[in-house]
Amino acid sequence: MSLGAYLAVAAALFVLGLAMMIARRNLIYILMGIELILNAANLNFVAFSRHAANAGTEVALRGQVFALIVILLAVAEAAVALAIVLHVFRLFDSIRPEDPDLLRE
Amino acid sequence: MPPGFGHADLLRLAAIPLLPLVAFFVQTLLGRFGPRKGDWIPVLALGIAAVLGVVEFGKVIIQKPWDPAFRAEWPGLFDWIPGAAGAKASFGILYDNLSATMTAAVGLVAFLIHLFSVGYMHGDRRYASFFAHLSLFSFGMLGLVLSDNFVSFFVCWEVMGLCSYLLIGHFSEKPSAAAACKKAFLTTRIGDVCLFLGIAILWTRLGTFRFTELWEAVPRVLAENGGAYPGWLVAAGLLIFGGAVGKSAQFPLHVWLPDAMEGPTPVSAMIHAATMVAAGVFLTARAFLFLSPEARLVVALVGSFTAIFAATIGICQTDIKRVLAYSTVSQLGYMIAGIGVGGIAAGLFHMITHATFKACLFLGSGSVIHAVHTQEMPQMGGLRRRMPITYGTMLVSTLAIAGVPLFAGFYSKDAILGSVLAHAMERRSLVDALPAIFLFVAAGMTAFYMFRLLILTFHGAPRDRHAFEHAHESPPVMTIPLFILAFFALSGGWLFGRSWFLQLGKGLPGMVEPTGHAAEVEHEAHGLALGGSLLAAGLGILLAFAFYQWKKLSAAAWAQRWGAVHRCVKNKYYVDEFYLATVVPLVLGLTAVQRWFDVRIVDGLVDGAGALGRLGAAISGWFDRWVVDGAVNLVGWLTQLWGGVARLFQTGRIQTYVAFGVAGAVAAAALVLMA
Amino acid sequence: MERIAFALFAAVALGGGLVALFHRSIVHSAFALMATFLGVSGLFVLLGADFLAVVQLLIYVGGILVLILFGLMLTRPDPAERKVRRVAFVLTAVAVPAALLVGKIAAAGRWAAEEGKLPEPQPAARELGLLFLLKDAYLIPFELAAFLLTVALVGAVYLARQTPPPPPPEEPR
Amino acid sequence: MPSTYAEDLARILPETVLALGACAALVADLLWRGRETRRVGWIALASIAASLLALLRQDPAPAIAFGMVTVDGFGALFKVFVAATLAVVVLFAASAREMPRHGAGEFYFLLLSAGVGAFFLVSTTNLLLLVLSLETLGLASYVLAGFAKGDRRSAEAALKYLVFGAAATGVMLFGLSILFGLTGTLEAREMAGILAGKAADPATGIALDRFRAAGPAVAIAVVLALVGFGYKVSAVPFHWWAPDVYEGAPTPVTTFLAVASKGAAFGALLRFGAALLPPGGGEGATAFSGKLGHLLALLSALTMTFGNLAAVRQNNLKRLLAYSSIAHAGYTLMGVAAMNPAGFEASVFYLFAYYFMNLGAFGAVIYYARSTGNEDIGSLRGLGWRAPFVSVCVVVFLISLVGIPPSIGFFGKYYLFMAAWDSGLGWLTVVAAANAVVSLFYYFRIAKALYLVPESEAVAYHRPVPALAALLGLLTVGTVGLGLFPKSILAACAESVRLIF
Amino acid sequence: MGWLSSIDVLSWIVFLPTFGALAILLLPSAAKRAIQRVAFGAALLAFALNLWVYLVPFDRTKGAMQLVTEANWIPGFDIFYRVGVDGISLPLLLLNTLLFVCAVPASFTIEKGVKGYFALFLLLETGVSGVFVSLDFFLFYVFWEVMLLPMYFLIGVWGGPRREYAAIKFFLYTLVGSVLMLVALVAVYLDAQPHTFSIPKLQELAQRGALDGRHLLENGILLGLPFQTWLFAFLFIGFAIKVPVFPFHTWLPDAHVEAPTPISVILAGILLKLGGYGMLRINFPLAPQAFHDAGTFLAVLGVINIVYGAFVAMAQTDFKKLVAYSSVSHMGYMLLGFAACTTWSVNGAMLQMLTHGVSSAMLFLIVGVVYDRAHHREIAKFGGLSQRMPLYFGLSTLGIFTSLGLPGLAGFVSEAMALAGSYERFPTFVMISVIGVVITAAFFLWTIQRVFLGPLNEKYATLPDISAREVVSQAPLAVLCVALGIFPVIVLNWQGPAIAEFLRLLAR
Repeated sequence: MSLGAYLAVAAALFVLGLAMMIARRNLIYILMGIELILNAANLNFVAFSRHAANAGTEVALRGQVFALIVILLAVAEAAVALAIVLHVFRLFDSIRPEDPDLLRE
Repeated sequence: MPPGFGHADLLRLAAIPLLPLVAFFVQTLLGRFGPRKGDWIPVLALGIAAVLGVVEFGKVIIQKPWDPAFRAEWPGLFDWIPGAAGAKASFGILYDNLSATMTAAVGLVAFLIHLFSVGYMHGDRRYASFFAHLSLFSFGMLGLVLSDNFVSFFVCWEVMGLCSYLLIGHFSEKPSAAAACKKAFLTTRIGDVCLFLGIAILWTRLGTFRFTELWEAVPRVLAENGGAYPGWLVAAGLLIFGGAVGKSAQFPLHVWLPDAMEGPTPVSAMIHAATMVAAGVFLTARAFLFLSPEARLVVALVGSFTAIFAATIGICQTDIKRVLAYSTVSQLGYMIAGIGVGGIAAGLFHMITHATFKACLFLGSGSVIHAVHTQEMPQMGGLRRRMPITYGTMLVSTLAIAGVPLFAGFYSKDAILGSVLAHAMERRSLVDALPAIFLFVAAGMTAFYMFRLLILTFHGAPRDRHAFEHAHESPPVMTIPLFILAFFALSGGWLFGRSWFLQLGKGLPGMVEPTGHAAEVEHEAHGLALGGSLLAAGLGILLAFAFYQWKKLSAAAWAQRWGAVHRCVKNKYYVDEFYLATVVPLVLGLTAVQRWFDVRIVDGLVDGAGALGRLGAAISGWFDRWVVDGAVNLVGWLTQLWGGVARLFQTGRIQTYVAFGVAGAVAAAALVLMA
Repeated sequence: MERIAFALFAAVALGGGLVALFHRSIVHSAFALMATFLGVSGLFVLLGADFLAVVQLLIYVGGILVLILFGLMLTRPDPAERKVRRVAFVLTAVAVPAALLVGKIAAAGRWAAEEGKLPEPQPAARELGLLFLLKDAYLIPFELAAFLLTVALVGAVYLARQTPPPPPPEEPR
Repeated sequence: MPSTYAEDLARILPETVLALGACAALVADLLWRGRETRRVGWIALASIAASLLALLRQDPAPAIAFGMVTVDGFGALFKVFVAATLAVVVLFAASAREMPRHGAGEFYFLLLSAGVGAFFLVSTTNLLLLVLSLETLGLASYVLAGFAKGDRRSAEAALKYLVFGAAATGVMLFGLSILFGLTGTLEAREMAGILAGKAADPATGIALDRFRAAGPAVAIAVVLALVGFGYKVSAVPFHWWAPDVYEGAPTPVTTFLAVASKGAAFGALLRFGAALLPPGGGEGATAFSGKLGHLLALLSALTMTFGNLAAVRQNNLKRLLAYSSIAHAGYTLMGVAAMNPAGFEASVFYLFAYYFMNLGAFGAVIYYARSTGNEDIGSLRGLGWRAPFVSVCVVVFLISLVGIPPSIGFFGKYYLFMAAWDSGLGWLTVVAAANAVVSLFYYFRIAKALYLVPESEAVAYHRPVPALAALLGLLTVGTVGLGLFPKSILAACAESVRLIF
Repeated sequence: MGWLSSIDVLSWIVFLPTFGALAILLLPSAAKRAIQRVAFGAALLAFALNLWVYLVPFDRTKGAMQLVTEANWIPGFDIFYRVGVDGISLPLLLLNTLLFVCAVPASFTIEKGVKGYFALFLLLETGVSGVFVSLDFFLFYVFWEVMLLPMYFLIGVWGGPRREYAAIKFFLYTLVGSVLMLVALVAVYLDAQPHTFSIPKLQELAQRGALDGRHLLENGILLGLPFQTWLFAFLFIGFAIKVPVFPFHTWLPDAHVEAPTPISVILAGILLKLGGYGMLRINFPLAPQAFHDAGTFLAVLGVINIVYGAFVAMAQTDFKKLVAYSSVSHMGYMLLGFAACTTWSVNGAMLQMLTHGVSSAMLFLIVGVVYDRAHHREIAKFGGLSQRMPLYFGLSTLGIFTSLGLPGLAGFVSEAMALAGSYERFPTFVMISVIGVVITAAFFLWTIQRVFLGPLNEKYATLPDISAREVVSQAPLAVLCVALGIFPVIVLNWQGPAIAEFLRLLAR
């Protein structure tokens, strides 16, 4: 397969993630959207990594290392995000993203 | 520098204006603490100045007898505004026949007025400052006549404006006085700015302020311009004359002078006789060379119209000082008109004689007012017996102003009438004849109203018994000046006057000696004028007596004795009736129209400058509030609006934020891709 | 064969994403998301990153997704969420093709000279692990990632911990 | 010359000390069962001081530790900046109204952890480390924003920060992945050569001017990466979170976000900008640099204008300062947009100016909020007469914020104006100048409330905590003194910027 | 800090008040007397030093800068601490220090926050003095801005009922002006080759035509207009706001009316002059070409100021506002004089700044006297005050007649020189301007009539005459009103060579 195909899939995932963050009326969806975006980036990194497969181990694996770290990062982020969402839910008694709007112009 | 005039003369001449100035400062700062509230300081200063003036004048006459070209000049005594050679403004002294005469006359009259005030103002609340201002006033006039350039001239000119303001407003608690002083200053100031502009034009074009240099430059300019006056010079001349119109109370800026009567009587005397109004005439004479022929005609017309115009008003005034005031306006018209037609000497001559008898008249009226505490003539009458000295001196002065032969006014008025008549006969056009017509008619009216004044005040039976009982002759400090002034009113014409002024006139810049046909015409005119003026004066006096002294009965007797005036005799009653039925309403009507014009239009223009200003200011204020401030507020409002837009974005919803962020990123990417 | 595999995994990933985005039920969406993760994991395998694929499975499916489900259970789904906004449709309809296009363009520019099949993958799982031990390679990211996890843990615990209701904030009067 | 393990460790000593300090604070609090809040604070302060000490004792020669941590003067400058902010925040936390009683250990732990993230952020050109440090800083900040647990506004702030931050970092990550793909390396310094075609792509061995060959891809990648920075420095249009979060978060946290987090993000932006687009990078690079400069200039103009205009309407002090800090980000971006050393220097200098005046302003907010019980401008009525010392300091800060001499804010603005104009952005200078006028509108509402309005009796006078007062005094002296004699800071800025180019 | 050791007499004049302010800050708030004494002492000392400089070391035959001190301030930025005076700045500096001395006794009525008041007051003096002695554009700007804040608070805190509005309006207007100046400052610096802020050097560059924007813009053209035009416009607006020139004048009446008396004195007496000084020192010499092109435009503005200001003044019912608007009118002469650019007109314009500084300061003190007693300033509600307060009446008359340009008093010389000097170039405008002269006389006299003359308003029958303290404030000004009218050489001789130098810089 060509590199472009992977990139296209990643781009599509990225957009889906963004759309999910913007369009759905549930904080949980926003968390899912973030994961989608991170996945898209990871797909890119791995694809590029493969693309450099012939350039020696260190170079060839840079992308994979990055992806690995990003996965760790996603975990951390998910944990904090969930904690915050639960915290908000507790205080506002709502899971809708538009409900916390005490702070506005 | 003429021989015989040196440093000592400079010192003496400089002392003449400076003494009153020093007196002013001393009196202002210390006067009130001194004995007699310091009144002796200005009196002393003026006395010395007057003596110096007379001494120097005598020296001119003796050392340089009848030399028309006499001129002593000390330029640059005090550098006021330094600058490149010609551009600087400095004070200096120009002492020629004209200033010599003026210095002596002004000094003397001013001194007498000071003296008179000691008695008249006795017990006044602002006695000390009155003398200070009076002294400054004298400084202004003396400095003005000795000025060698337009700058110092203008400074003194304005100083007089200030003094007139302060002195007219002396009784400032009277609203009418407060209004009058403002009116005087403002009206004259309109003239002043004209004068200023005129000076500015001359200075810009010719590069100097000094009279002598300017006089030398004008022929050069004329030569360059083919003998004709260039436009700027015409403008400059007229503008300078504008200054004279204001100061000398010529139509249409005459309105301040009658109101100036609100000041104490010595002030009126000062303004009407020695200073202020004379300054305008003096200026016109000094600036005669800058006046183009057309401008001179304008001058003559303005003057003559003012003369008749004021005279008609003077006829129906009952306030003694107002009559005198209009009389002054009228007489000033004579002077101006005389200068306008080229009779500079005549105009100046009249100014000097007028100064003496008008001062006397004012001081006399002051004496009367002092005695009866009213200015209304209908409440007087018969005072002759109570105040013989006042009556006598005033009689002399009235005779002088009326133009009775041997009295001073006769000679000077005759000279003017001769000049205007000559002018009319030479030019032979209606416009050029108008001054003559006006002035002759006015001459008759002058005699009429002046005698009317005299008769109503001093003759007949007392109309107010109470006032009469309390009236008494004034103290010597007031009567002595009257005597002196009356003496000059009596003798001023023949003592030194006529011939002196004829000589003086020859030396004035811009004077042209008539030759050939013109000389003949002039001679002829003067002959005619003599008769005409006598006739006018006689008629006026007679009418006055007929109407006010003898009433109807006496009028008949008068008609019999003077058969020569047959027609008048024959129409004795008819004249009376005519006067009552037609002339009076006519004159009254005319006066009313003039008054109306005066009050509504001229006063309206001057006083109403305020109203006009307020209107303009209201518009400006509106502009200020709505447009200029509005722009500022608009900015604030726009900022607020922007804030509103911001609020539209800042919804408080996180998803919107993300959406906006994404949109922003897309836009940014698009921008970079497109660029 | 690779083509088919790619198509399959890509379809699973994208399809999962689409379903997750549009499905009315959040629970369904969560499971659709699992499909996406699986698909991406498959793509990783195709790209020769076997180790990563496993990690993806373990962490995403086993960790993150579980976390999300916990979240679902601990909160109360909103009945209004049953309606999916039209916005999402529009966004997707416009943006996904645009993204594909842009991705294609981007790729074309960079890789125009060498378009074609990707090079063969190298067996890399061991090397990947070893890389982290090299001083000049990924020691610091590794350490920092660990620290980051600690931070996340402390933070999450702090927020999630049920403290006794805090005393009313001291309001100075 | 390869360095030894020990040397490298020594190079990251400041970060290590800070991280250990964070842990120590956490553990100590646990051991003391949350009863010794103050002591925990001292521990935090001590570790910051130790970290600073380590920083100052560092070998000044630039070096790279562990292959990706750049240790140089530029980083040190920003670390000092961050550490100094941290110290101030610790002090603020001691006197802030809205800090919860419990959780001091967590607070200081998270705060110092965020500091560790910021430290790494300003000392790397490596994409991986960039992402990691950004996330460390971010995650800690999210929680910190929501630290006032009972407060709904605080929770909302945390949520908003989280969502926007996660989205922005996600987008940035995607952009970085493309950048990586284009060059095959994670090191920005190497990328510059590869992109410009001066060095071979490690993946393919081909040297190609990719600015020209792959222009759109580079552009998209860079713009997406910029989103992450833009969000962190709160530049329009990625600033949306900022007002809400700044308002909702506890004031010390807001201070941290507005000063340290933003400053560190600017440091990273400058470092990456300089590394990625060094001057003389070739034709394509220069053209791209120009384009990017214009984009940044536009963002700068938008940011300052929006920030200022929006601030005009605010009545809440914190929110007002939030918008003002957006506006100041706009000003700082002016120097970045200049895309040359002079511009970068100006930006760095302005950050220092920003440090003094903004910390001062936030400190005053904390003090006033304690006195009045809220953060409304209206409740400051006549407080200037009751609290003269603090209020005089505030006026000095306001002067500096508007940019009136003699204050550091003025010189910073002047420097930015000059740098911008010198690189052909005259229009931006004019826009910025106009903005300075607008900013007067709202800054001086504070001064007006303090002095011009009659006093309100309802407000009790609280003597400020001595430490806070001393701090404000110090900041005031700095604001004026460094405004008059900016020589020392200028030299440091110039030196540090020289290092990254 | 090296320059501190080489500090010179001018710097002492500038910074003495600052030290005074610091000393005041160290005094306890309760020690009002001590604070007042320190303020008076500092102001007096600065004035004495200044007078000494005026009389002794200053060589008035030279047009060049004198007593120049230069020290590197911010190295690397070509920013120097560079001070010096010439015949243009020295008289203004002297006026400034004098007015501050006069304003201190007038401030003794201030009750609220005395400490803050005098500290800001002295700080203000430093700012103003600094502007006059600065030879470095950057330093000039810094001092220019230093004035802003004290003024804001002095109006805003110690002002009248609408002080907030007035203060912010003042601040906003002036800040707009200074921001424009800042932009110009940056542009000039960048365009000058070699880069410099030295005002004399910049002037020389501009005179050679080297300040044409070619180093900054393509062909020195921006949006179709040459760089010089832009430069001129930016600087001019900056300074015109301060003057204030129509239509930027609306801040002035508000600020004046709301400000406490001594601050009005400073504001009218010296702050307005800064605008004119800035034009003379920086605006015109730095953009000579544009200045010549804009001559007529400037003259029109000047005439508008004269006539419009006078008319608006006439419409005022508030004594203080009337005086404020009269300032607008008076500054028009200055602008007209500058625009005409002849020896006389510029000399007159410069002198106008000084004489107006004296007369308007005096008028504001006069208004303050009556306001302190009657607690209002409605002209129409007074009347006949001259009967109860003769000394006050005398001083007022002097001030008013100076202001309306009576020969022999200060105002006349300057107005006459400005008008006569301008006639050469703008005859028509001068003709129109004299309307302003008449109207000025009209409203001032009308004011005298309504306030001082006429029957006494019984409400004010018990007003005490002017006190010794108030006389102390006004006496120096009164003396100057007369002295400058009779001996204008005490300024003209000083400024002449410097103005010749200025005209040389502007020669085509």
